Amino acid sequence: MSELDILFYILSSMSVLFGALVVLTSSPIYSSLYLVMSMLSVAGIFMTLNAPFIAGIQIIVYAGAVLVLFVMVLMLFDLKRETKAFTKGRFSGFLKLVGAGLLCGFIAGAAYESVSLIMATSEEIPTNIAAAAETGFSPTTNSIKEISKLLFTKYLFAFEVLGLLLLVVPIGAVALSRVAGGTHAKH
Amino acid sequence: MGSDVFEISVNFVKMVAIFLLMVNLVPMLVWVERRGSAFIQNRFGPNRVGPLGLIQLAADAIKFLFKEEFIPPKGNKALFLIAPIIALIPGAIAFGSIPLSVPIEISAFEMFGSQWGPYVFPFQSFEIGIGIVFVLGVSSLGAYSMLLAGFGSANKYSLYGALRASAQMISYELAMGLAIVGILIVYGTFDFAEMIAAQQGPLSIPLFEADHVVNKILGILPNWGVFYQPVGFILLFVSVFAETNRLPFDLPEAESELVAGYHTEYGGIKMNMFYIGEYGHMMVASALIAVFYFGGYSLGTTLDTILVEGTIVPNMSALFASLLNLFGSGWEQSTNLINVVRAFVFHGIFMAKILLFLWIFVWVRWTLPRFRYDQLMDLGWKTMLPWALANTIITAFLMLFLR
Amino acid sequence: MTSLTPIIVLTVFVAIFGVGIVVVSALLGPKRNWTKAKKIPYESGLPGQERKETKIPVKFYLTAILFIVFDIEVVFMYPWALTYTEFIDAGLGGYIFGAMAVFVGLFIFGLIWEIKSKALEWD
Amino acid sequence: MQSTEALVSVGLNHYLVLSALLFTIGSLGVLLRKNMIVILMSIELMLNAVNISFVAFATYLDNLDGKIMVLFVMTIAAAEAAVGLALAVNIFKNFREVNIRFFEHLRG
Repeated sequence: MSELDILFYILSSMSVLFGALVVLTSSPIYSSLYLVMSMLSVAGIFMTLNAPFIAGIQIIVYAGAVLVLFVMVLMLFDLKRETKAFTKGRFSGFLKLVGAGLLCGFIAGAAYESVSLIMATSEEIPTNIAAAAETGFSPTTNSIKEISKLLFTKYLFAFEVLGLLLLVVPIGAVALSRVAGGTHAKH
Repeated sequence: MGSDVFEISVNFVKMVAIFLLMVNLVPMLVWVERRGSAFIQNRFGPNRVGPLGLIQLAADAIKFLFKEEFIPPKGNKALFLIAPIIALIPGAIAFGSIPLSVPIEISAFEMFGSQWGPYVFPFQSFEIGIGIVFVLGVSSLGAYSMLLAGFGSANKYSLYGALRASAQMISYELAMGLAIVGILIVYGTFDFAEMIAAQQGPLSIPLFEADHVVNKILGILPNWGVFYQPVGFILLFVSVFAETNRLPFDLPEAESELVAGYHTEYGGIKMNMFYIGEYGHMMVASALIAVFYFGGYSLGTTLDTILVEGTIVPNMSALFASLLNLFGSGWEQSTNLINVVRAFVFHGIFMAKILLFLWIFVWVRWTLPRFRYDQLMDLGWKTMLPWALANTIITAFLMLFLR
Repeated sequence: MTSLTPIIVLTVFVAIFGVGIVVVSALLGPKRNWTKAKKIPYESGLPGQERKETKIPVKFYLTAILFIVFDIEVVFMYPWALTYTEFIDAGLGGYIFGAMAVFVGLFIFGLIWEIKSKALEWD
Repeated sequence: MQSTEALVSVGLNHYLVLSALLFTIGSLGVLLRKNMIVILMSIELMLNAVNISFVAFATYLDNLDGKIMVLFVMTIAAAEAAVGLALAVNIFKNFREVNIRFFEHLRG
């Protein structure tokens, strides 16, 4: 049980616990705060996966920007505790539960099949990074620079399309607020 | 945290020491603020309790502990209590990731009958490869403590103040991020220690050869970042004032406008924790400015050599050695002591720079008037952001040729 | 590899430190029963303005949305700035500058559109 | 499953099971909850689960494409959350209520 494994078990149980609390709590303010905690523990999991840059970006983008918007909007709505938080339809509720269970089974099965599939094709992959470090199969060292080099050579087109998308989103959001009944509608 | 017991314990003690350094610096800063404002306004400031009012710090701290515990009845009790604790965490973690001095190399030594191997202790709470990205991400978490404080206390003025404060904080984070992009172009690394190492040596433009007259004149100045990124420095300096809600950007907490904003309903030690959070952010901000633009814990090569090879470190380590000789013998030749003393000398330099910038925070607060809220937001979106973009593009364009 | 345990240990330590202070101050502080005036929220002395349905302006969310979009564009500039000098050394200076010029051009166009459409006006 | 040793040392399977778990919690949230904003939050949770499996595969198969895809997924998620919340604010402003029951009132 190396230090990495203990970290993984702590962080993954935290993220699953807070993720479940996001869905189960009835008052939305608490669920958004649990989501912040779940995002931070997922950022910790990225750290144990030897991807510190992705963890930093996750903290800046998700925990620092997106969820601040969620908490701000929820405070503006000031919703009190919802009584019927879950859909009340008995039959439709049951149908949804069965659907969700099936989905969970499919995903878990796919996960196991894909790993053994990958094992079969490529050569033996050490199942643990710490073990990998000893056997010389060291993961890419300073991977932050390799990520950006790859980003600007192989994925340049996707990068430019994302710039376009990030242009469309604010224009759409402002147009939404301009529409009749919107917050900034021209009256 | 370390391989054997000695390393883990030293790392833990170092982490607690750096956090307590930050927490204990806060009453000292409050004292500097009160005496500084008195000095600026031509009056005395606290000087009754102890010499120059220094015991005033302890008196304030203890007084805060004995204040009554007040929780607004209609407010959300849990969020009201969590908010001050969340205000502490981002400042402490960001301050812990900044290297305060050169790492200390301890060669193998023998103690308590067993041999302890060589160690290298980085002079910071934890070493993190992605310095800047981590500090930026953690400091953007500060907005949550404001939002929760505003929402927890059922007072609509404090909710309004919390929304305004966090809207101001996030809109100045953009200009801060772009100023840091300018720094990244020049240094090409996220790690603080590599940045400080890149700022060694005399200032010189690679376009001309070394002994050219231009390089001779510039050679006097140390190779600091402020000469490469002057506009970036101004941008970061201004946006740091807005990040920490300091004057002239502290409208959300202004007494006259918004009844002291999101911490209206707080009193006693919880109010004090918001101050610790705010001053912690100020310390992180001044440490960042010192690392990016003013060479962090180094003073440029000429002065460093005087410090290390020259007179200061050898004399001080001789002084310490004579003191330590009272306990054991043979401390003179031990390189460990010299390494430790050198680390603390460089730490002194870095703290001097941090205190200089903290004094500038206090100085600006008591001289400049306060912005109106729409002026404040217009400055953030309509002037700072375009300037930051222009700075990034021009830096990139010049780097194409100066490289 | 940047180890994560010191960060978690420091967070837990700071959280315990904070909770400890609050608990100590709660124990040490005097216990008084609060008068009615103390209970109503503090509005700098004006008595009882607490209307039932507090009308809070909703337009703060627009700043937060614009912040998310522009923050992502700043975050995408971090990897670019990191390897900018290495691309120049490899002789691809114009290529990398052109790539980011397009991206920043869209950024500036979005920003100018926001300013012109008065989305950021504060009454 | 390999020998119990796999249980002890964390391998690719553990990250995939974790991402599967988070994904199902997110999809349950979308299916069962009525409040539009909580649905948006559980979509964020699902996208986070996808990110975990991307990075896990990128680390264990030692190529960086997975980490770049994570950057793109984050951008899309943030853009979607921004527009989704703009819609939610408009609906709240008109109907003073954010539950899904009201969506059938929207014409068209």
